[in-house]
Amino acid sequence: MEDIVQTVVAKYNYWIYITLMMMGLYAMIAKNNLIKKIVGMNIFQTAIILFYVSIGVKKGATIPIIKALHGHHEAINPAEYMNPLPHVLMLTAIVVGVATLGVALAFAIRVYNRYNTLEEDEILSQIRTKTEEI
Amino acid sequence: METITSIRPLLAVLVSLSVTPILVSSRAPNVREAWTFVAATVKFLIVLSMLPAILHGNEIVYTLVEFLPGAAIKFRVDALGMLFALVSSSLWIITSAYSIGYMRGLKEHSQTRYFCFFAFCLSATVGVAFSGNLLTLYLFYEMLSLATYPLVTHHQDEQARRSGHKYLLYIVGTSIGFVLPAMLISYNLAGTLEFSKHGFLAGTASKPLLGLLLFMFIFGFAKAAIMPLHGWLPAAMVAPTPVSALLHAVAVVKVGVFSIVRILTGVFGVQLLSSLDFGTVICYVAAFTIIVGSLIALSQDNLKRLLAFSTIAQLSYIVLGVALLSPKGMTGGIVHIAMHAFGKITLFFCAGAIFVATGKKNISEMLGIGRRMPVTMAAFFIGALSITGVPPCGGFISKWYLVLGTLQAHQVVFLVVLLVSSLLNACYFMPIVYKAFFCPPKEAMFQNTVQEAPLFCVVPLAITALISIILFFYPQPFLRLAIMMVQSITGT
Amino acid sequence: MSTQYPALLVTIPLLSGFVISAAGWLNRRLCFYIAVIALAGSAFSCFGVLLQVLQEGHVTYHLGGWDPPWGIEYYVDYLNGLVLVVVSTVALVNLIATKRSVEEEFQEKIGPFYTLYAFMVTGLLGIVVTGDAFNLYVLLEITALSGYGLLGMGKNDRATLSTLNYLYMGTIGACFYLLGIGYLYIVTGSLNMRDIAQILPSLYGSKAVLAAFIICLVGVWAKMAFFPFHGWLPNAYTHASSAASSLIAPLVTKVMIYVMIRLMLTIFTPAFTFSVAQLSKPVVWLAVAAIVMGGIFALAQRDLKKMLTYIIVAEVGYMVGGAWLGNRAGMTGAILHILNDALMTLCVFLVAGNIVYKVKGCAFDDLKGLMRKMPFTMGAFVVGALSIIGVPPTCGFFSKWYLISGAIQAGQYAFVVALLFSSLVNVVLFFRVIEIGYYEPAGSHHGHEHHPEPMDEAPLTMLVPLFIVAAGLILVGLYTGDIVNRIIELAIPNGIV
Amino acid sequence: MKAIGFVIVLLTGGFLIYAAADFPGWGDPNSPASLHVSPYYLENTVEQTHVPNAVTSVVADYRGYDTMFETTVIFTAGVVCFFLLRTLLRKEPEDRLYRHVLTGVTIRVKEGKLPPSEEFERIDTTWTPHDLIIKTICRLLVPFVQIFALYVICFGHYSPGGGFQGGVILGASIIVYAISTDLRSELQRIREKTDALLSAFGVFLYAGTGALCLLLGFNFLDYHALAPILFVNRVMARSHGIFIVEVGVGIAVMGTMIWIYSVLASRGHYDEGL
Repeated sequence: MEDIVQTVVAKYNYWIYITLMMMGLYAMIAKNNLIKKIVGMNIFQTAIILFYVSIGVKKGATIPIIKALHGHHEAINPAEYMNPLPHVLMLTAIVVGVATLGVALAFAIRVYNRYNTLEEDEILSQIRTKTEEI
Repeated sequence: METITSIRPLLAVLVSLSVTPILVSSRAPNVREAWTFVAATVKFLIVLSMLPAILHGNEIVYTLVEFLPGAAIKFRVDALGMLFALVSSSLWIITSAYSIGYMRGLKEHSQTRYFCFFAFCLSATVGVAFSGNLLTLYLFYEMLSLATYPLVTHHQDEQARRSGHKYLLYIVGTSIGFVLPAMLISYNLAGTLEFSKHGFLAGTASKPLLGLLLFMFIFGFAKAAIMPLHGWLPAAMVAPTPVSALLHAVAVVKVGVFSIVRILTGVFGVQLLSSLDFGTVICYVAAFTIIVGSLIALSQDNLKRLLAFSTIAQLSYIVLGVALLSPKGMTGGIVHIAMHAFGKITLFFCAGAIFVATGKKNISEMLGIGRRMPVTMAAFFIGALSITGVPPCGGFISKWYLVLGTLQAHQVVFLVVLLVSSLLNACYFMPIVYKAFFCPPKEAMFQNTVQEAPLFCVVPLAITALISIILFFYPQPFLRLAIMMVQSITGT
Repeated sequence: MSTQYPALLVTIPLLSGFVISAAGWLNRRLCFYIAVIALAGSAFSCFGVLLQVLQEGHVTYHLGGWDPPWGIEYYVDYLNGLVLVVVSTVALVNLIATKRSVEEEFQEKIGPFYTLYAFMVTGLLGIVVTGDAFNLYVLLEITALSGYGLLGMGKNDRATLSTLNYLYMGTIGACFYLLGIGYLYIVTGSLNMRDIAQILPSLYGSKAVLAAFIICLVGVWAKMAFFPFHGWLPNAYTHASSAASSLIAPLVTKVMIYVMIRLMLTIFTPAFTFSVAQLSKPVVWLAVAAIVMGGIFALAQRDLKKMLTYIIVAEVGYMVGGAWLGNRAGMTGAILHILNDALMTLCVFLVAGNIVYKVKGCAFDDLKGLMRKMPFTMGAFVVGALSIIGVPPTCGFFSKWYLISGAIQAGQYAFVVALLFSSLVNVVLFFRVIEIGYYEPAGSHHGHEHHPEPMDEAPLTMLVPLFIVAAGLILVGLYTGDIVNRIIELAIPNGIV
Repeated sequence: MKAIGFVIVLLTGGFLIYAAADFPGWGDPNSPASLHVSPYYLENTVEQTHVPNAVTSVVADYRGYDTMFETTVIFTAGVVCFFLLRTLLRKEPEDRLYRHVLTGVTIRVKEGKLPPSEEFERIDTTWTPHDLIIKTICRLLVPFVQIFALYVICFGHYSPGGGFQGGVILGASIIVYAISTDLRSELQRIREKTDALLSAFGVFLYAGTGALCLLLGFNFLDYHALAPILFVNRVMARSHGIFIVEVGVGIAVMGTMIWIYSVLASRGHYDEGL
C-alpha cells in the first residue's frame, strides 16, 4: 500500500495533465456552443503543453541558461540545468495553439454571420429546414 | 511443335481498336462504313496469315507486359484460339455489311457510336481468343462486357435502360464476384496463371477447394448463359439485330463458353477433372440447361427471344461436349462453336431482315411470309436445319461427334438428352418454316408480291446460309483445328 | 546542387508561398505563375531524389549541419521517395487544371488561395520527407491549417460549419499524435525516427511504448478519417470549392496512410507492430467496417461529389486493412494503392470540378445528358470509374489484386469479401452515374434523327490535365510490375515475411 | 451526446493513466529524456554557438528548421483568417455616426460620408464615451512596452526571451493602442497592406537566411555559411545567424498578431472594430 501511494505522489504531474486533457476532450465532444468547444480545444492543447514541460524538470536544477562565470574550459554539468528540449517543443505547440484558436474564432464569426447563432443544434435545424425548401 | 514469337496476335487485336478514331473523325457515313470494312478484312487477313503456322502444330506467342512471374498480358495462339478467332473475324465482315443495310433501313440514330463500339467488341473477342493466360483473358472479358453495354442499350429508352441494368448485374457482377477471387485463389495456389496443356491446378489444393474454384469459374463466366445465370440474354434482345446477331449469337456468348473451355482444359486439365469426376457434374448442369432452354424456346412468340433461348441451349451443347472428357465429345463441342455460329447468325439475320422489311417481330404475325420473302425464309430454313443438326448442314457434324463422344464416355443419359433436344429444336423451328411457306392462302397475311429486305441485308444472310451448307461437305479448317486441340490436350 | 534536393523540394514551395502572398497584394496575375514554377521545381527535385534513392538505397540530409539525434534529419528511402513523386505531380497537375475555376470562384482573393495552396503542398511534402517525429507534427499542423483555409472558403454556406467540425477532429488527431510522440520521448529520450527505432527494442515490454503506439495510431486515424473517426470527411470535402477538394481529397488521406505505414515499419519495427501489439485482427475488422459502411452510404447519396467522398472513406479502409494484414502482399497492395488511389481520386474529382465549372452543380439531376454535352470529360470519368471498380488495364485492378491475395494468404476472408462487395457496389455507383449521363434528358423523346444538343465542353486548360491523369491511370496499371519490383519490394523491410 | 462524451473521456482517461505507470517520476534527474539527447545541447551550446541560453540556441539553431515551420504556421493562420473573413468588396456601410467635437452631439448619416473636417469626428456604432484616463495611460505606456519588446528580442541570447515573445509584445502594444482609441486610427498607423507584407517579410527573412546558407554551399539553415559574409569566425556566425532569425520571427509574429486581431475585431470589414 505504501509504495502505491509513493508512486502516485511521485508522478502527480501526469495525473494533472490527464485530468486537464479529459476536461478539454469532454468539452469538445459534449458541449453544444461552438465557443465552448473552442475553449475545450484550448484546454486540451494546454494540457499537452503542461505534460511536455513537466518532462524537462530536474530536481535541484536551474533554468537552462549557462552561467558566464564557468569560464571557457571547465566542463558544464548537465545535471545542474533543466532539460531545454521540451521547452523548445512547447514553444511550437503554444504557437500552434494560438494559430488554431485564431482560425477557429474566424470560423465561428463566419458561422455567426451566416446563421446568427452559435448553438450547434439550432444551426443544424436551420440547415435541415433550408435543405427541405430546395 | 515449336513456339514462334511474333507480334501478329497483338496486331490482330489492335487493328479494330486503332480504327475507332478514324470512324469518329470521318464525316460521311460511307467513309465510315468503308473504314469498318477495311478494318474487318485486315483483321481477318492477319488471323488467316497465322493459320498455316497453327495447322503445322506450332504456337505463336507474344508477351506485352510482365507484371508478376505468372501473370502478364501475354498472347498465345493455339488451335482452339485460332478456331474461335477465325469464326468471329470472318463473321465480322459479313455482319458489318449487314448492319449497314439494317441501320440505314431503320435510320437508326448515333451510328458512329454503334460502329466504334462494335469495333471495340471485336478487338476484345479476338483478345480473349488469343489470350495466353487467365489474367489476359479476364482483361479482355471485362473489356468486352463494358464495350457491349452501349450496344445493348442502343435505343436509349426505358426498356433499354432496364435490360442494361440486368445485363450489367449478371455479367459484370458475376465476373467481379466469382472470377476475380477464383483467379486470385488459383494464382496463390499455383503461383502462375498460364494455360498449360494439362492445367496448372493439378495437385495444388484439396478436392472441396478445387470444387469451389470450379463452381466459381463456371458460374463466374455468366456470358456462357448457363442456367440460372441466363436471364441477361433474352433481355439483351432489345439491342438492334446485328448486335444480337454477331454478339449474342457469336461473339459475347462464345466468349463465355470459350473461357469455360479454357478453364476446363487449360486451368484444371482433363486428367484432374476425370480423377475428381467433376466432369459428370458439369455435364448434368449443361444437360439441365439444354432441356429447360429448349422447352422455354417452344413457348416463345417473339422470334428473337426464341432464338435467344435456342442459343442458351446450344451453348450448353459445347459445355456438355467438353465436360464429357472423351476425345470425340470434346472435338464435337469445339467444332460446335463454329457450326452453331454460322447457323445461328443466319437465323438472326433473317429475323432482322423480316423486321426491316415488314416491321413484324412475333412469329404469330409471320404467317405466309415465305411468299413475300422467299430468299430470307429459305436461308432461315437452312439455318434451322443446321441448328437441329440435320445432314445437309454443318450442324450435323458437331452433333455427330457429340453423340459419339457420349458413347465413348459411356454416358447414355447424355445421349438421350442430345436426341431429345434435337427433337425439341425441330419442334420449335419447323412450324415457323411450315407456316411461312405452306399456310393456306386465306390466312396469309402477305400478298404474293416479292418484297425482300434491302440488298445489304439479304446478301449476307444468303452467304452465311451457303457457308453452313459448305461446312457440311468441307468442314476442314474447323474440324482439323478441333482434332488438333483435342490431341494436344488428351495426348492421344 | 543535386545533394540539396531533399531540402529544395520543401523550401521552394515554402518560399514561393511568401512571394505569392506578397504578389497577391501587388499584382494578382503573377500568383498562378509563381505557384506553377515553384511546384514544377519541387516536382523536379522530387524526381531527382527518387533517382538518387534508386541508385544509393536511401538519402539522408542533415538540416542546419547538425548530426541526427541532435539536429533534424531528412531520411528518404524507397517508400517516401515514391510518395514524394506522387504528391508533387498530383499537386502540379491539379494546380494547372483548376486555374480557370479558381479565377472564377475567388476573383479578388487569388493571392491568399495560392499561398495556402503552396503551404499545403509544402506541408505534405515535408511530412513525407522528414525523418524527425516532431518535425512531422509541425508539418501536420501546416497541412491542417491550410486545409481548413482552403476547405472553409467553399461556395455554399455549409462549408464553414463542416470545416469547423473538421477543425475539431483534426486538432484532436494532431494532439493525440503529439501526445504519442511525447510518450515516446519520455521513454526513449530522442525524437529522431531511426534513433527511436534503435532504442525501442529493449523497451518492448513496457506499457508506455504500447500506449504510445496506440495513441499515435488513433491520432493518425482521426486525421485520415478511418472508420470510427470518418464523420467529418464527407461534409468537409463536398461543400468545399472544386479546386480545393480536388487538391485535398487525393492527397491528405494518402499522406496520412504513409505516416501510419512509417509508424508501423520504421519507428515501431514490424517485429513490434505485428507480434507484440496484437492489433492486426481488430484493425482489419475496422477496415472491413469502413469499406462496407463507405459503400452503403455512397449508395444513398444523390450528389456526385458526396458519393465520391464516401468512396474515399472506403478506399482508406482498403489501405489500412491492407497494411495491417501483416504479410508482404498486403503491404505491397497498401503502398501501391496509395499511388493508384491518389491518381484515381484526382481524375474523378477533376471531372467533378469540370462539371461544376460548366453546369454549376453536380447533383445527379444536373448530370442528365452529359455524355453528349461533355463527351471528353465523361470519357475520363469512365476511365476513372473503371479504375476504382478495378477493371484490368487500369491501375485500380492491380492494387486490388495484391490486397486480395494478401488477405487470402493471411486468412482474413472477411477482408476479401469486403473488397469484392466494395467492387460490386462501385460498379452500381458508377454505372448509375454513367447511365444518367448516357440517357438523354427525360424531356427529349426517342426520335430517330433528333438534333443532339451542342457540345459545350470544359476549356482546354481543364481537359488536357484530365487526359494526362486518365492516361496515367492506364500507364501506371501497365507498369505495375516495374513499380512493384524496383520500388515497393525494397520499401518493405524484411521483417515481414 | 453528453453520454458518449462521458464514456469516451473515461475510456481515454483510464487508458492514459494505465499507460503512465511506466513513466519516470516527476523531476527525476536520470530519466531517459534528460540523459539521451539534451545533455549534448547543454554541454555544447556555449562553445558551438556562443549563446548561453540553451533554449534559444536549440530553438533557432539545433532545431531551427522546426521553428521556421512554426513561423509559417503563424503566418498561415494570418492568411487563413484574412482569406475567410475579409470582404474586399467596397459595399458602403448602411449608416455612419459622427460626433460634433465641441457640443458632443452625435448625428447619423445614411449611406453617405461627411467630408473630413475638424469639428466632426467619426465614431463607431458600438461607441462608448471616451475615457481620458485610459487614453492617456495607453499613450504613455505604448512606447515603453515597445522598447521592452525590442529588449526581449535582442537579449534572447542571454536572458529568457526571443523572437516569439518579443514579437507578441510588440503586437500587443499596437493592439492596446487600437483598443484604447479605435480600430480606424490604428489602421492609419499600420495599413493593412503594410501589415500583411511585414509578416510575409518576417518569415521570408527567416527562410531566406536558410536559403542563403543553401546557396553558399552548406546545408539548409547551416549558419557556418554566413561566416565569410559577416566577417566573423564560425561560432560567432552561428550566434549572429540566430539573432537574424530571431528578428525575422519577431517581425513576423508582430505583423501576424496585428493582422489577425484587425480581421477578427472588425469581422473583415476593416472599418469599425472592437
